[in-house]
Amino acid sequence: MRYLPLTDDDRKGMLARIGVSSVDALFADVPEAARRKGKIEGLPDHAGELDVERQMKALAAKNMPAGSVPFFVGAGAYRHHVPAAVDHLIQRGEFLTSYTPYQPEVSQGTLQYLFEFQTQVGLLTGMEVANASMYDGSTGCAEAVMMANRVTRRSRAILSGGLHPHYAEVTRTQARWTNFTAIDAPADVEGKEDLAALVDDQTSCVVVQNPSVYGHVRDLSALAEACHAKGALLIVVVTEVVSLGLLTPPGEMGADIVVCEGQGIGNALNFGGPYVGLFATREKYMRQMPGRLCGETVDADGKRGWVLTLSTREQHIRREKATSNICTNSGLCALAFTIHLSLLGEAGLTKLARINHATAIAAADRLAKVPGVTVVNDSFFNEFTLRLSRDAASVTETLAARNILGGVPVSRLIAGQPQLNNLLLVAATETTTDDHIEALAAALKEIL
Amino acid sequence: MRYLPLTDDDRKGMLARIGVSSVDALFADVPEAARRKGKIEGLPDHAGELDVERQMKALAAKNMPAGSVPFFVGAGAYRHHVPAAVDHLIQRGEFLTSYTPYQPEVSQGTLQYLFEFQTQVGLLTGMEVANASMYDGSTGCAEAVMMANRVTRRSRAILSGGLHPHYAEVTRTQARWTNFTAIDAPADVEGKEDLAALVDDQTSCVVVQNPSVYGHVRDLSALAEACHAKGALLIVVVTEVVSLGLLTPPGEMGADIVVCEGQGIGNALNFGGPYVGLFATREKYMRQMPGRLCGETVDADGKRGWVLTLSTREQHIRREKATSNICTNSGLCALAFTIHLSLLGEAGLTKLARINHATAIAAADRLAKVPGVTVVNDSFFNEFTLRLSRDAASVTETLAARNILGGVPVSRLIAGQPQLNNLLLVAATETTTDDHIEALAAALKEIL
Amino acid sequence: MAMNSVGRGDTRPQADMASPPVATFTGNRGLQMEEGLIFEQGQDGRTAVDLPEPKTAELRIGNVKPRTSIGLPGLSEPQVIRHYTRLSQKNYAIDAGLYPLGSCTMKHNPRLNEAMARLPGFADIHPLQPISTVQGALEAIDSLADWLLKLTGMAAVAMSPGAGAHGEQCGMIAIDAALEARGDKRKRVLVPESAHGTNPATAAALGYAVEAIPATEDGRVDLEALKAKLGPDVAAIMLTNPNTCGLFERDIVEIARLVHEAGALFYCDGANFNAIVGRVRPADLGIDAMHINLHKTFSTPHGGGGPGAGPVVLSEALAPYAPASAVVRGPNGFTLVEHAEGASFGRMKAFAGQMGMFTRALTYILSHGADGLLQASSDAVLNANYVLASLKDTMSAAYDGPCMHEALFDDRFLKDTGVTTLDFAKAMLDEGYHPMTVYFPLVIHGAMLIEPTESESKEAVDLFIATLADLARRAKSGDAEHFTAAPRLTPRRRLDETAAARKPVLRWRPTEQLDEAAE
Amino acid sequence: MAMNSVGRGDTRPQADMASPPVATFTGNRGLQMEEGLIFEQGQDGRTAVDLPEPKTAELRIGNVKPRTSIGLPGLSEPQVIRHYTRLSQKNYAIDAGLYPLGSCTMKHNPRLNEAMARLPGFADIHPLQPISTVQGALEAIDSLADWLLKLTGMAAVAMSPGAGAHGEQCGMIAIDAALEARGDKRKRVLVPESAHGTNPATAAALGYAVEAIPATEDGRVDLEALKAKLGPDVAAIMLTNPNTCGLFERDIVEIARLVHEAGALFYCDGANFNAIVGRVRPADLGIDAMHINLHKTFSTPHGGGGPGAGPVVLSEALAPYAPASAVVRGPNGFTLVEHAEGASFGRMKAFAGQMGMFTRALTYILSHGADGLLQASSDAVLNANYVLASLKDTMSAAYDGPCMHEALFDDRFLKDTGVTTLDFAKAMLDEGYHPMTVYFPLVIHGAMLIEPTESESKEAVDLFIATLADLARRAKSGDAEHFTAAPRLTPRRRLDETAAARKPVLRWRPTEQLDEAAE
Ligand SMILES: Cc1ncc(COP(=O)(O)O)c(C=O)c1O
Ligand SMILES: Cc1ncc(COP(=O)(O)O)c(C=O)c1O
Repeated sequence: MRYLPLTDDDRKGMLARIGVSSVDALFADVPEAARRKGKIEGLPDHAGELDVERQMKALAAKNMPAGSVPFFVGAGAYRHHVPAAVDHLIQRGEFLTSYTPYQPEVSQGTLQYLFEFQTQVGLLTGMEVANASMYDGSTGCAEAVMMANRVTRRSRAILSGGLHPHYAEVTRTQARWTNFTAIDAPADVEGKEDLAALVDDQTSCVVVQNPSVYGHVRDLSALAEACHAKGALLIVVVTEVVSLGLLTPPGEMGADIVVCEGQGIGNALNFGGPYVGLFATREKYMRQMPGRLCGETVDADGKRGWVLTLSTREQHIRREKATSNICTNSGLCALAFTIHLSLLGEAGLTKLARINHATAIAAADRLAKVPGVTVVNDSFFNEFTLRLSRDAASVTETLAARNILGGVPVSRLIAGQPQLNNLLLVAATETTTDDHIEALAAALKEIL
Repeated sequence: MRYLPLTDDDRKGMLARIGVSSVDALFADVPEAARRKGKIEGLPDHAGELDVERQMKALAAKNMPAGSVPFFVGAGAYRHHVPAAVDHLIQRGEFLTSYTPYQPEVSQGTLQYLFEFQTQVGLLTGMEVANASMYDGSTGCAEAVMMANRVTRRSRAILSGGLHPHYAEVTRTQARWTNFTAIDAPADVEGKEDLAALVDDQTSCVVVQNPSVYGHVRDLSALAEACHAKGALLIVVVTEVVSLGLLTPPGEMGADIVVCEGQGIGNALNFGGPYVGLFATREKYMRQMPGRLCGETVDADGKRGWVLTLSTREQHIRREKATSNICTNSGLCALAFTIHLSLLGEAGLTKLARINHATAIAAADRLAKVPGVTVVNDSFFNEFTLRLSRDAASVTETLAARNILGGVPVSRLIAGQPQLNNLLLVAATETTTDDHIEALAAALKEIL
Repeated sequence: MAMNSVGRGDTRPQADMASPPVATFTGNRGLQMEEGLIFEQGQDGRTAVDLPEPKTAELRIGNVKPRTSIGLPGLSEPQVIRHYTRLSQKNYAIDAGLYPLGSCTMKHNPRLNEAMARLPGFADIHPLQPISTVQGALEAIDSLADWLLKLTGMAAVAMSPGAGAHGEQCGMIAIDAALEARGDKRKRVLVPESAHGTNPATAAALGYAVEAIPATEDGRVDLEALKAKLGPDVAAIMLTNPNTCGLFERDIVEIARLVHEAGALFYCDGANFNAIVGRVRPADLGIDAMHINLHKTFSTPHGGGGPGAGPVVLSEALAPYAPASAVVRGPNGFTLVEHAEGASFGRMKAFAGQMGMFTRALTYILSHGADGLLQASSDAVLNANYVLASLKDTMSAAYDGPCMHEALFDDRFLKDTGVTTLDFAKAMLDEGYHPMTVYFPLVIHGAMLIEPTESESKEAVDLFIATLADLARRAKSGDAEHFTAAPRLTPRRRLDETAAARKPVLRWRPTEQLDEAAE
Repeated sequence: MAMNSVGRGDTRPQADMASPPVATFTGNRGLQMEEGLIFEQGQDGRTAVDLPEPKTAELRIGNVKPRTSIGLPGLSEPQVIRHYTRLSQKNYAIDAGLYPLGSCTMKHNPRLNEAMARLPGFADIHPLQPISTVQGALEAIDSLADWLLKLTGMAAVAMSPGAGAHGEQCGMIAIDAALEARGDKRKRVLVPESAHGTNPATAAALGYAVEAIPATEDGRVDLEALKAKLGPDVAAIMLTNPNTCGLFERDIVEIARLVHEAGALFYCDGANFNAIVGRVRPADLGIDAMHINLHKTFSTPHGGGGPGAGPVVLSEALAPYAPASAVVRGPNGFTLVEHAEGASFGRMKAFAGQMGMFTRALTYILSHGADGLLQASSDAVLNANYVLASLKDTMSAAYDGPCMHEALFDDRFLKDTGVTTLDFAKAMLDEGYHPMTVYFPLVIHGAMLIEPTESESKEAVDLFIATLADLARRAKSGDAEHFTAAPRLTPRRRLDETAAARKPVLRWRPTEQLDEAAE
């Protein structure tokens, strides 16, 4: 076995020093009944690289990569071009094969990028402080609600009808099992919902997504004021982080917690994970945040350096009183995010966002001309909702058969609401070409 | 431009310190007539990664990758499976983006692997000393002849009819323009040539390839003796380095210089380059070797370390008296070779060679059953010659149209010898499956 | 040591010659570079990406204002490459040395796994593409699930949790749901004192009172104490096995029986599954749920803190409550159940799980095969016992052997030396070793938990043992200063964690803002 | 410096605090690991590859014996990864710092180029596949050739040479062939004293008497001396432009005229083409042949010494003599001329050239475009002049500016300090800088040739300048020991090159063999 350095001679010598005659003897504590003799059945033996590569490639070949076809799928995960430098750097063994930076003297690399990550997240969201990442946006969303509950000492959260249904489900699941109440607003297809009226002095927070899952872009300042007036927090969710290159950030609209899916910067689609949750808040709530935090300090020689800090919030110190049970987070995805954003910089991100928006405008305008297609949105960033003349799920299947990945039918996200069945979410990014748009329009024209 | 860090402000400030008003002023020495105003015409402007990637992928898509089809092409370049670890390691910036180790204190990484490479080459070839690489096997072959000329102070080289025709051409070109005589033996399709009779006391060396380009494997001890009896050197060329895992090495057969194409270990096919030339000889000829040498020494603290050594042979010291003009060599390919060979180790290389041989036997036996096909060879390593019932070049084209890369027609290598037109060189490696062999056999049966 | 018995001039085992102090202008020390923050290197307008002009300047963003400034620095690509290369050079890593962090399983991360995860057929597919276009992805998930089920003997597996702690939550919710389904709401969860912090944190988040189970002298659950605590309001026990002291819970079958007898369920923390893969099927122990850290047992890289993946295997009793999304193998290919159906308790995470980790873990598993996985766990346990046997007289072992995959020491051997466990760990940094896990588990004074993993050669373990023995001798010889002043050869010396926590600086700010803040 | 004007606590510009000597047991120093040879780590039977059993044990190898033993060490994959990771950590690299090696052009190596070269459509194709199956490869070569021709204005390009020196040989053979074709065999080649060693070595290998052309005070070819040397037996001049002193040969057009008038040909060493790309077309200068180091001007990585690629552009006069293989664009796609036809002088190398370097260079060129290439050469020259202007009063400039892409200093500023150019270079290593090229060109005493390249930011160049200025002050202040004892912070201190050459040890040998040898 190529990964195992011990030789049979080694093993013999080691057993001799230990003073037992076989490795089996080391497992003497295992109850007899539970000891398996021989290998577990039904599983193949080891295989060489060439063989494994063939098996994995055979599986991969049964999928349709986004890059191989016109591609318009979004709804919480976006296909952006990631510069080659990112993947090169994150694969450096010193990043890839290191653990959580518990020994800061030999982990300054990780710690410094986490500090940079936290700063970038703060800048992007317009918030004061950010943590060192969550698993993804959806779990970050649920954690944000629990944090709001802690901060407000209340336990009623209002979830916008524009919140990504998976995020709502994750939050509802948390609510159900960790004992708070989640109130779901109805699907806000038109982007016109007004949640302010629902906020009362039992409300811990309102969770609203911008742009919404249907693509609408809204100024949330009034909602923030309404929340604050009742002592509730406003949690803003962003599932397309690139939008923050164009839109006023949630922080400037008065958000108290901002949760963001960071995948769109630095990370591939990966069929849904691993992604990276960005989590930011105001300085005053710092000690209520979940997750790791990296902070600046000095070393014994007075040199600047970084450490994990405020860990008295965390499970490994605080145990049952921790703000969250999170331990492993999304370190390497955060690094990819940080590197990609460093490559983009202010000018790059701003332009990238503009290109996304302009491409989406072109796509919306072109598709609007197809008979049987109505664009629902007045406003959007790089994704919008189409109302088709027939069931969107079957349309996407037909498109797929023609090698076009045409978008996400809303019914895929929300089951059992037939009035949503004709809705299709369509996303365009800098990777979308005029030819792609034309191909989609032409195919829709034929199909509808 | 993403690769250029200077900003316009920087440029202004720097020009001010220099005391000129524009960069143009720095080019004042360029004769007026040769100064181009504005950009060179007919060339596009800069492009982003996404755009360049699309252009390059479009080109790549017009080729037929070996891995996508049954593949039997060899004749000096072999498709072996290279473990993922190799490519990961050679892309580490510290290896990839460093220069020739002229400052040994900060180049011990490069120097140590070169020392390991030289040792591995010595072990593989059965020779005493090796250099730090040549461009490839073919240029190494020409350099070996020139070295033999220096050692023997003679200038007549005899080239075997089993030598790869490209190698022979490169050597002949060297001969023609650097003033020595290269005598070509006729194409040795059957592997029966006897060169001993041609050796006389004007002969500086005999160059023979083992396995020959037609695949024959021969014991060269008698030839070595014949050479030595006349004061000539025996140069043995190996184009498939993996064969050294199975065959008695040239050193044990009495070779004086061994030249080997190292591509087969660690390096991809790359349409012919970059490859890596292995060059080994006896200790007594050490100072006549071309190319760089890495040697062991100690540092000021007495610690073991490595440096480039014996550079008085080289152009940068010796100038017109250098043993060769080579400067840049194949460092990174040598590293890939060294890493792959370290992964293989004694057990791995030996087994790999056996697998190659066994696969080739299976292929030869299967193809021999196809009507219109005769296997020329009694002996071979992983490549053999077929005599087809018709022109091999057109057969390979027909096979390619059926998505089979069936081998190398000898006429592709040697022009103007119609008696060779029906010969096809067929190679099999550990990447060749039974299905591939079956596909080739079936296709040949239909075509012939 | 074999590696030094041949060859010559190898300097490794010699004591390093001390070099005189050298001050440099740059602050760099040879190849060890100082590097400022990325924010300190920016310039306006500079960028490391070249993008075409947007097709239109039109904005369709409703009543939202376009953003005018973000505050991100502008750098070119060479600068960014250099910056992160230099940062990486300040990190320890498995690739560079032995990383014996107990409980963390820092084993070799094969590069094949990285390559496979990056195949466009896996990396460039969207979680919401039509199911017909991701059959290979679903098959990969299903294959991995099948391996996990066969290796554990359990009935079902929930693949979506993002890491171990998330898996704990998933498993505990399933237990909650099962109890609720039978109308049996309970209040307490029992957790051994030695448990990982995520266990009590998870149980508490679900509203349970967490109660500690004490350990026996020999580091296992005190069966009598457990019996005393079990009762009708106990929902579950959360037990790590092998436990965090690196020991197999001898009485685990009995514990399972008692727990079930009391109507409670058995959550097993599977972080240490790597010790027993192929040798023990957790189902045979009687557990109801167990998360598997793919980033430990199945070697998906830790990446400086994540990402991981924490699939949870479930017993028959809990299987119905598993969350969405779930892959289902059908006659016409694979489908994905994306909405919590039937008794399913809901959803843990958007989409279908940590696919990028699944492909890596599957590659790892296929590479090892059943025989290789068994050999790996055997070697892991062998290496740990070898460390234990070799150092138990020089250092002080917390428990007698045999241990499982990790060897636990306490700080008795440092008594009266003036050297603490932390000091000892920091001295290891100077020697080129990442320390073991220290001060965990909490039940052992000055704990040092050493997990060499199966990836280390005997030669490497021998040098490690010799180094620790030398350090132990040095500590006992009275050279406390060597330890209290350590580390001295690392990119930074000891960092002031108290100062960091007292006035937290969690992000960079431009000087102007800092000045304002100071006013 | 901009990068220090914001933020706080950046330690970079402060002098580093000297730390006390620390001895370690392992010899490691924190993250700087000692590492033995791979041969010292092997064990029998261990391997890092898993291979299936061969299908047959039959041998069909004629009268050759199967090999019984090779002597290679057996390691597992984790060991090999660690070994080469550690070795890499002992290297300086562009990725990690400024690498101002004059004449070597250590510019940024974009990772996109690496990714593109690894597309299976380029990396996994065989040079002898049917031409119909490699049309994209031939098109890529043709595109690159087209760029090179347009950028140089020349008539043809031979793509196959493996590096610069190989390109020189190719160009000089073409000149030989052209002279021979007109029945005009000549004997001498003129080469400036300052030329790179490959120039005289190449000319001598072709049987020419190499004659040095002296330089003027201002570092250019002495036109009068040249005239005196030119004559009917001069075959060619080999002139580097910009020359190895970093200066543009002002009289180059006149030189070309004189050379041609004398019936000779003009070989231009194009190693420094990077200074003038897009600004000067070499054809307009009157040259006949020039190699282009793709590994310098077009940024294919140096890889610790290679591989490179040295395509040679040729004038109308030399075009017919170009070697095989050559790509030809035809009405039905591309073909490859694989046999020397017509006047072609033969073949330089097996197959069609360094394809892996072509794809990288083409990616680089497409990324820059015509505007970017021009900006790159402008910035390269600007950076070099900035260094020259900033240091000419602190150090001693060999020539007044403006220079081209590199600034040349001599050792006058070190006069009477007891510090040599080599010492000065070694002190730079401690500061975290790779030194400039030293003692080349030979014509300048204690030469220091600094080529920052366009890839360095002003901030980086400023810190470099400040560091050199500080070192120069330090040398002048009498602290010679700081230099003569340098480097002290690198993985190894000064290595004994004399001992290495006196009794060369060029490979590892097992102890037994060494003992035998000693007997
Ligand atoms: C025993 C134990 N349980 C649980 C966990 C939590 O796993 P994760 O970090 O993947 O959330 C860990 C990880 O450190 C652990 O060691
Ligand atoms: C001026 C000059 N000419 C020629 C060469 C030789 O080029 P290569 O190393 O690619 O053979 C070099 C490379 O160092 C050089 O600097």
